[in-house]
Amino acid sequence: MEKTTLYNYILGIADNNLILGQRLGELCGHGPNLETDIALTNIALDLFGQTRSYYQYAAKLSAIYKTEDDVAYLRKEREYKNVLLVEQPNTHFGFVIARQYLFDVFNYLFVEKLQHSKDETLSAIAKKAIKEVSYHKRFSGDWVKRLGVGTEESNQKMQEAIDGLWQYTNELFEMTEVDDLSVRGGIGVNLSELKETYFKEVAEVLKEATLTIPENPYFQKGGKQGIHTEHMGYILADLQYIQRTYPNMTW
Amino acid sequence: MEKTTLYNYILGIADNNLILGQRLGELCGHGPNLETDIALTNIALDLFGQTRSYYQYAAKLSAIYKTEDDVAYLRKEREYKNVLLVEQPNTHFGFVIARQYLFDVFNYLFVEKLQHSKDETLSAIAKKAIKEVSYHKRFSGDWVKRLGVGTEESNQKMQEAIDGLWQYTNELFEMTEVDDLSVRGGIGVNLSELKETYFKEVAEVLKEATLTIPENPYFQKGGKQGIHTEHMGYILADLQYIQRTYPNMTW
Amino acid sequence: MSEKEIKNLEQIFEARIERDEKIEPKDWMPEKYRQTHIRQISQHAHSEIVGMLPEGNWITRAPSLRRKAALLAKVQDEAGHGLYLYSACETLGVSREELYEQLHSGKAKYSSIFNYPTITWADIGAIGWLVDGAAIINQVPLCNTSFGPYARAMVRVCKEESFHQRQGFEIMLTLCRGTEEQKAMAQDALNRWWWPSLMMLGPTDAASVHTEQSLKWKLKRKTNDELRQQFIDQTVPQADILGITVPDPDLKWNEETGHYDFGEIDWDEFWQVVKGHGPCNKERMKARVDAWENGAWVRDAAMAYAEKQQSKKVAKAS
Amino acid sequence: MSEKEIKNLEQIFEARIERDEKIEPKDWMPEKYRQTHIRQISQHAHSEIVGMLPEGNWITRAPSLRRKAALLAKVQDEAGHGLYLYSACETLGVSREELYEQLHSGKAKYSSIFNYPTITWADIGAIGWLVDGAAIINQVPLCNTSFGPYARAMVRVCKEESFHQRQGFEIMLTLCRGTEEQKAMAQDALNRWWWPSLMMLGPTDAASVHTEQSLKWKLKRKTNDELRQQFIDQTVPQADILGITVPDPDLKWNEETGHYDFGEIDWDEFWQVVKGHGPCNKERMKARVDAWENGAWVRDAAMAYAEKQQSKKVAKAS
Repeated sequence: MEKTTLYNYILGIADNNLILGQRLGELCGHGPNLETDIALTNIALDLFGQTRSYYQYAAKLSAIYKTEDDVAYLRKEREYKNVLLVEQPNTHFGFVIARQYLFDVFNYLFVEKLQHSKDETLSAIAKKAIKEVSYHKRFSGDWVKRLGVGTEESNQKMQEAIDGLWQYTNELFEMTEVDDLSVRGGIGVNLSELKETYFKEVAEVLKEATLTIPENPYFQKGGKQGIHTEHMGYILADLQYIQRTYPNMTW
Repeated sequence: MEKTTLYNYILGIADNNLILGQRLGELCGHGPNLETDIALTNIALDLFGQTRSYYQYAAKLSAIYKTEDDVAYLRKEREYKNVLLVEQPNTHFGFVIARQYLFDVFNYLFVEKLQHSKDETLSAIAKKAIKEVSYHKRFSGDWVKRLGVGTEESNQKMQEAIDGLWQYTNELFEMTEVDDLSVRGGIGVNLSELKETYFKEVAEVLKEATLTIPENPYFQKGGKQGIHTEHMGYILADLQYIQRTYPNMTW
Repeated sequence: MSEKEIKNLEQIFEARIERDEKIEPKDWMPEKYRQTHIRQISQHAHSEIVGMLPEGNWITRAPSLRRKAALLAKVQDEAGHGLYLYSACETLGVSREELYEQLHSGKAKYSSIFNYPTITWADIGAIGWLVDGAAIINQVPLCNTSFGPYARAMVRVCKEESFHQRQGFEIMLTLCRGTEEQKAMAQDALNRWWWPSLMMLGPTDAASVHTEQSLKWKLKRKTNDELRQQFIDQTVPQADILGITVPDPDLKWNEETGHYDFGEIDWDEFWQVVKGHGPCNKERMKARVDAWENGAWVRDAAMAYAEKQQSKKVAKAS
Repeated sequence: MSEKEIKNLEQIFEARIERDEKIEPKDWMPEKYRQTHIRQISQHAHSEIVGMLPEGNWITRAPSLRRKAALLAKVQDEAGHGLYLYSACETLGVSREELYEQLHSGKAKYSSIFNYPTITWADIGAIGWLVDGAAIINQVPLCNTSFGPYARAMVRVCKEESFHQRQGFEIMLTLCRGTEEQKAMAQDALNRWWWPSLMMLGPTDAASVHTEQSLKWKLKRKTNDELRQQFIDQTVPQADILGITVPDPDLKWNEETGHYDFGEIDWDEFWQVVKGHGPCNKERMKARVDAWENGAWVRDAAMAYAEKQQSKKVAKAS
């Protein structure tokens, strides 16, 4: 498999972690109580840890970017490959949990498969990540139930979040050209094969949480092609602020 | 008078317009009705127009920055000299109006005096601006009364805004070293002389608006020394985004 | 009124339109004429104010002070257009509150193009160039439409829009004459906005439900497909000047017809967006509803204040 | 209990403290001891969670992934400190809700240092280096304080804080070894954080109201002025290593005393900030209150859910 394909494949994984971590980072210190604040920060830390491993690998493959930070900070918006789901704002805690859960279920299935990648580095990263991701899924799934079942207000808010974010789920399974090539090379994960399990598992948890799956048959996509929502520009403006303002320095 | 002093004196004026215009720009399309949306955009346009004239002049005096945009976009946070008042957020429409009014009364008094500056360019800018600024003050003053007198809710919200922003008024009259030098050179405005008129006029309007002046004897400062509130970094991250990400290009 | 009397009034009415006379708010008009105009003018007004959002997204981030001021002024013009279109609509006996209510509940539509995100600065150029370009083609004929207030509003709107369109083209031109990266940004914007712009001219004639009646009332003077062809014929040479490529492999000049042939439009996407499932439908509606709801106390205060001032005057006078 | 009995208990109590025995929550203690500890421990806990805000301000903008992760972890540690300090406080018979209520109403204080804004990245370094440095000097003696839960919490807190302090110093060192611009940024941060850090050690002994009693209970083992001197003596050589200058023209080594002499502290500023009029008092309190109020429905839901789960279990069991 070509270097560029592998490089792009890695970005397609790691950008999700970066941007979701960034969103969780905004919340730090503003959670509904200390315990959730600490737990969500833990998740953010795991995500950034994984991001760093992926980007360190990507930097080795890149002709342009030399370090993990170059990869993280110096691309243009159209070059970030994360799915739209992870860039959605922290509208309220229900959105934070729904976004997390809808991503975690996918991420768990994905990382589970990635452990068997022929690429040793990716496989090693996945093997390290699987425990973390499993914890994320349990945490966010528990909160989906707590908020879904808890009170009438929390049920409504959680349903609102699911309704708002559902349109971004399908993109998780969209196979790009890079995905196809990577699967054929024995390195990548076939996302289409995860889809059924994903929607089945999510449906069960939502049912247990007394929440309804929106009937909308329409889904959004674009993130994997670098066509993001209008939120993304503002995320990047903050993320890249120092690196752009003081270029070529060590921090 | 030295070139650098004049340059810094101009920034001390124009940065207020830039940052306040930027705050108003965030609101465009989100106002309580079309009429106020249009009126606030008008004010923003006036402010940016004035900013451009000032910065064009500043760029002529600067050894580093060649164009108005260099001056506007390429400085670091600590180099922006605006008062803290203008960078305060659009918390709600009461804050927008209070911020505007508390600035406009000052700005009118200031621009009125600046017309008599020995510096012909500054005097010309001021002569052009005075009509605009007079309109701004009328607009925001009318709204202070409308919201103060209107309903119980609007009175409370307006009072909340006055209470929140009052601590930033005094800084408007703080004389920096650059101000002192400029006054001595016959170019600058003696801010201390405006203070009494300012607080008298504001007190009258607030009284008419059935609003109370906070008794807090403490005021904040720092903006004129480039020590801003934590809001400023985010304002600049957006403002400078394109210029920083794509340096040295023409737009 | 008897049916005969109504028939008679209708004939006089249609004859007036035929003679290119303007219908004014106080004139008698068929109920369907009134309803159709409320629908179309308000839809047009809604498009103006929803249209402020994607462009407003770049005000704080505009790359130069000149561009920032021009963009602010443009978005402000759109608010102005909204304002006179709502006013024109109000002359037909409907309040602005009702119209907003229709927008916020999803009952009234607005132009689907504004449900696409603006993700780079070039999108601001592309919107001016393509979206305002298509809007003008749609709207110029309306300067001669039969309903007076609408026709007069459109004269002013069209004048400003053609200014916006030139401004958008100039943004694109600056990018295309800039660095490689800037040119790529312009190309990317054209790629994303081209097809939605074609869709702006409305469904194909076959699928369009309002065309015939609208032609009669001069609410339409050409069919959607004719307008679309006009837009393409006018825009492709402009892309050539810019040196960027229209993203349609089937696009080519047809010597015989004297028009450009073009590829098939993805009408599924069109209907998805119209039905509320475009990339930004939810965000746009949320932004409008939030502005309206958060502004309620302000509007209430203004009204209460006006009433208090009024009673003061009355008290003084008596 | 008779006065005599109380007197007797008090003597036994004071003797235990004298012998360096730990007082545990279930032990008898004078009411004043309880109240003083609630006040001090909660103030300390509040400082931890308010202290998350100025540093949290740079999480999204940290200049490298490594720094971002370290900063996140640090802010998380502060949440952790808050958590065990609140727990220690709760053993004295006060609920977390009451403590929050005291914070939000302004009745309880927190360290004034967190009312200063973090305006450049160097501030994150300076906070670690200076603020955590001063905190450690304040807190190390508390590892041997008389109240068991507090002393044990402090052991853990101090360990983590000295890690944070080293990390902060390392950020400063990286800046000082970087470009001119970075070094200037570090100097600027030192200029702004130096005096507030000195104030962190509390008012001068003459102005301090709690010192004597606190010394007896081992809530304090040195006076504020002694601690301040220790901080200065320890920090100035570190500034020398960094190659930046402490912003105090009166600062100089005194061979005779073996300490640094230093200039006068602006106590007016200190009291202004303590009384709620510092640069960020309003913002900090608003952030805490917003988080608490916006989280109410979440906490309610969690409680309701737990109750529902409980009743299910009970229903199953019966």
